[in-house]
Amino acid sequence: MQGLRSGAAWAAAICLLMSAADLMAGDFTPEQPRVAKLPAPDPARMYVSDVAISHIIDGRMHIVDGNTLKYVGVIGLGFTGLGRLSPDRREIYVATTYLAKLNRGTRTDEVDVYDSQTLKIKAEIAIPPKHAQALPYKGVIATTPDGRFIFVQNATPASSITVVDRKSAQYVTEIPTPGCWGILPAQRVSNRFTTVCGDGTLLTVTLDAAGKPSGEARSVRLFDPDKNPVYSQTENEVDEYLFLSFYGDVLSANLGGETAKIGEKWSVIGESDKQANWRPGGYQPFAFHPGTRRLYVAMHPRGKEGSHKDPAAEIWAFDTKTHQRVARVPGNNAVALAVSHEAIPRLFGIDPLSAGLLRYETAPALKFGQRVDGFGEDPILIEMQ
Amino acid sequence: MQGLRSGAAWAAAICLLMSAADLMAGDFTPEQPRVAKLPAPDPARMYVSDVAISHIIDGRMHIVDGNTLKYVGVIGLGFTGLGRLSPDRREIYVATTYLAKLNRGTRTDEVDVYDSQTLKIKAEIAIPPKHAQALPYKGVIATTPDGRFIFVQNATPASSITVVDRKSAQYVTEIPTPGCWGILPAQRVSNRFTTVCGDGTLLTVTLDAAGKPSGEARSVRLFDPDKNPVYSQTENEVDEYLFLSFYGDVLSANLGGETAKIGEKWSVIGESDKQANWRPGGYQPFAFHPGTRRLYVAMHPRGKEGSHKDPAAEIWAFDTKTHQRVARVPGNNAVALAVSHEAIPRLFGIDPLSAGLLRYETAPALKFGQRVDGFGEDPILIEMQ
Amino acid sequence: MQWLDDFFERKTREVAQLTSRRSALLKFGKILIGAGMLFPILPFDRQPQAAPGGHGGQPPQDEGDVNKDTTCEYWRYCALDGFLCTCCGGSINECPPGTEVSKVTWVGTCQNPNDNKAYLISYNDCCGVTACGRCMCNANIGERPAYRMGVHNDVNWCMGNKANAYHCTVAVALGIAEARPHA
Amino acid sequence: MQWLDDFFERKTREVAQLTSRRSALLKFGKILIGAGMLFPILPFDRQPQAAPGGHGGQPPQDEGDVNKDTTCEYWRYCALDGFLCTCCGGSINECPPGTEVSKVTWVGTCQNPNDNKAYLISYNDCCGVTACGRCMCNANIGERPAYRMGVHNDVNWCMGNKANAYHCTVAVALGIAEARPHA
Repeated sequence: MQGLRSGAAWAAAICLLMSAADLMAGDFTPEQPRVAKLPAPDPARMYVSDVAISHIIDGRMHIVDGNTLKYVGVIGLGFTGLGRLSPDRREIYVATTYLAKLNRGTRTDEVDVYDSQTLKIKAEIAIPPKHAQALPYKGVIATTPDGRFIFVQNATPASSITVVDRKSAQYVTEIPTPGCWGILPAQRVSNRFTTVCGDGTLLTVTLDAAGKPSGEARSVRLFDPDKNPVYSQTENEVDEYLFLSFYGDVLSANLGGETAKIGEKWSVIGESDKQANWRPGGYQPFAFHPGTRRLYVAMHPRGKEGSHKDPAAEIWAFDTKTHQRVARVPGNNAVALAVSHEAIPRLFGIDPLSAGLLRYETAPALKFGQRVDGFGEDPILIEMQ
Repeated sequence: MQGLRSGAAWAAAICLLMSAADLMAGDFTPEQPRVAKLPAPDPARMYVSDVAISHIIDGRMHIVDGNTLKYVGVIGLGFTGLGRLSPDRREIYVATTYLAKLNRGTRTDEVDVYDSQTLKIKAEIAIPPKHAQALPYKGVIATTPDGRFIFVQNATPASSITVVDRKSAQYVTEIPTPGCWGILPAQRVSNRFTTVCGDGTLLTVTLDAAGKPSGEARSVRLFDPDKNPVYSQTENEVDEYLFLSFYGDVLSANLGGETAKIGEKWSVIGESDKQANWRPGGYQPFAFHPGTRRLYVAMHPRGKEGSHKDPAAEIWAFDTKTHQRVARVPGNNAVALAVSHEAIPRLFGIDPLSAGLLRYETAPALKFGQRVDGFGEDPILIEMQ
Repeated sequence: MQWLDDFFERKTREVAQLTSRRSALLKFGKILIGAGMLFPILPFDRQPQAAPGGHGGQPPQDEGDVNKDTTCEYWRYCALDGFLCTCCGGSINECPPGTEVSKVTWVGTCQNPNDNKAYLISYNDCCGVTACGRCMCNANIGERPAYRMGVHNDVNWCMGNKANAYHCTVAVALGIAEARPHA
Repeated sequence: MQWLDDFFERKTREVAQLTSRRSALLKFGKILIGAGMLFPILPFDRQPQAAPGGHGGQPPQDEGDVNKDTTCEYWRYCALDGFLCTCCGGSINECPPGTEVSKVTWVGTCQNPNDNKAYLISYNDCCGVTACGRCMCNANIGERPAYRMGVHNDVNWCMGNKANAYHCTVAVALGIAEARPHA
């Protein structure tokens, strides 16, 4: 009653069948089914998180060759899984929930570790069942720059951050971060992260060698959450982190030290844009390329209270040194933007209305390149190789 | 760090908020969120199985008020869950698979028992991990008419049938049925089922009081599987079971005894229909109402090898006593048909192209009544209250 | 982008009316945060509501009826982000059979066009059953990132329940905020 | 219904050629069944292939190209029912990265229009990873109910694997059936 479970039995059955069907040997060499390998790692490889809300317990990270926008693989994200690549891009970490019986039963949370080249699971690290069952915004999972520690945002709904030691593959501790959200690791050291707080300040937590908190310090106010809140997405050049506000301010802070230091502030919205109420919008509404100092922002006109996640009518490019707008191109409804990590980057986006992926060239000028639709159901976050 | 987990804490927080927002007491009575009750059981209540193949581990049974085609509830079917109502319609049985970590890990199979009025789970009965991971065709799960035993079709891929004792909520045994498929219980006794075999015969298995097989007997040939195979769906009036063949023959057999007895055979396809190659098609391609002796068949013209699951161009109605066609109406792409269990039935259907449900009146004449689209993703089976 | 224009043009006055109310809510959020206790949270967010084609199986919706509770434009849904329980076997304040009501939630304020009053609305998720998948809506008036958890809507309200799976969202009227909302 | 007409008109000659071949296969199925051992099985079935709108996220497909292996009309797919692995990171005979090849399968026969020969095709499922959801195809030539399990396609080929989840389906050419298929 066990059927044909072994490969040998299967092969035997095939042989029988081939003889039964009067196979001609001829000049044909029978094929063997195999498992494909991913193309070699490439700066244009995209990791696209998809919450698949109509089957929210079965989210996905689509892996796409951005050179061609061809689908090359997928890993399952589970129930509101939060994904992030390791600093060396060899591993994918997914903090997620499994329920014992699919949609019911005991909740188990873990960080799943996948090999980013084979897409096979390498480790399952148990964590407290508190991971934020949230959309996969950038910053809800992060690592130290040496790859040693993985940080996971929790919500019960109280906010805390789980620390995982990748080296020992063990849960380390949970750090309370009441009223704050997101994980912005220091980049020159590997024992520190900052989180954005609801009063507009930044809270920096320093860790000891084992990953336990050894101190914390709060910055002066970065922004006024009542008047002009910042998106939770951040981009950075080493320890200089950039923030974007609902009304188009670009804020900055240095997160390398024990206390975050607030930096310059400027606006992407010129006088003439204010008339039409241009505003940023989306889930990952901007991208930043340090090498070329280019900031790309998803913008829509006639912005209003509640429009802060609206799709882009245009993408605006800025020189972050001069604060000048250097390009504006059609936005293709983008709600997420990311640039490749290469000297002359390419810009990628998500159009949620068609589950489409977008590629723009950035040189010699910002220019729309390609669109392919149908990448899953609810893609909202891009991470580049 | 536990947040607001208790209802009391939640209520307290709401009160705080209401005061903070300067609530007016006024003439308004605050609402309380509650859980709705299903409308009272009604002959038009539909149970629609949906394999949701794009998220196949998360199938669904949609529960719909057929009087209005209004969605009234859902139960999760899990991974290729096979659902069936109890004879008294008070319970829904689902034979399904859960994997330990959603799409990976250890496989567990069970029969889940739901209350058909509260939609709450009442029991989980472990069965061997062999349930047929198949589309939910009618007949892959069935019960004895007294409701005592539940039968589940297995495939490993070898065929066998699992017997579950509903009374004790225990797995009883597994009965090998090599080369046969489907479960057609005898209706005047509660210790017998028949299954359709690949050589065209019917195999009848008789059980002892504990649900273990005490004997089996094979009929003469019902049909020629090479020339004119029958659909796996059957309909019945007590022990007189009706079968439909790919080329439109209606076959019958009495399944009440130790050996199935082959009955009459006739065709739904008249001479003039043969020219246009009219054929049945679908996943549940016919419905039968014993009281009015009406057979309803989903038909398409220009039938060809491989068209046996094609959507209906028309629905044809027959008097099973005279074998005369008494009506033909537009088919609305139906691939599944079912009639309500009432004196003057209504006919229901599924249009898979729009995930639509269809209702036809059958009196005074067969007539299309209503369509509503968007019932899940891949609905293919209807069971009526 | 016409859908966005239409949607927001219609809501212009409402937005203006709600803006200062929202400030009050945000302040309240701070009070809770200051006390080390976060106010409950919001439903899942997703792509804009005008893209029902993004899913198979979306029933057709009458756009724009502020008094029809199976459309995204129903007045109570001004900050609802999720599947409407009214399309899933529930009602405006009842979870569908077989689910349970979320223990934690957040409260929005919506203008009732029939009496021109602003109502406090609790958006409870219904929990423990496979996602409904019908009538996805997404409105973000007053919504803020998760550092203001009390007014953030991109997390699962069912997180506080043992029955953890998200099914759909109801909009429960808790009270009238003011006779005439913030001018 | 035009899609059905178009689809089957195109395949008329092929069907005629395959009919008697199928009889041979059916006989073979019986031999195995008689031995108490069933031949492996087929992928999931679903709604007709002309309804890609039934799912969100279906990439646009070039209809009708018998030499393009990301379309349902590709010649090897004459009896394939499932997601095309060529749309999922695999190839015509390679499962996508991270999956494993099904241990059990069934074999169809398809006419190659380029050399006018009939090929035996093994439709292996790829297993162990969340369903691909892209390029759903459904062809049923020679398909029969599950009492002829060897030619039934409404069950999960991954059932014989420990990695049990269905992801997508490949079409592996095992050999040439005959120089000229059954007339």
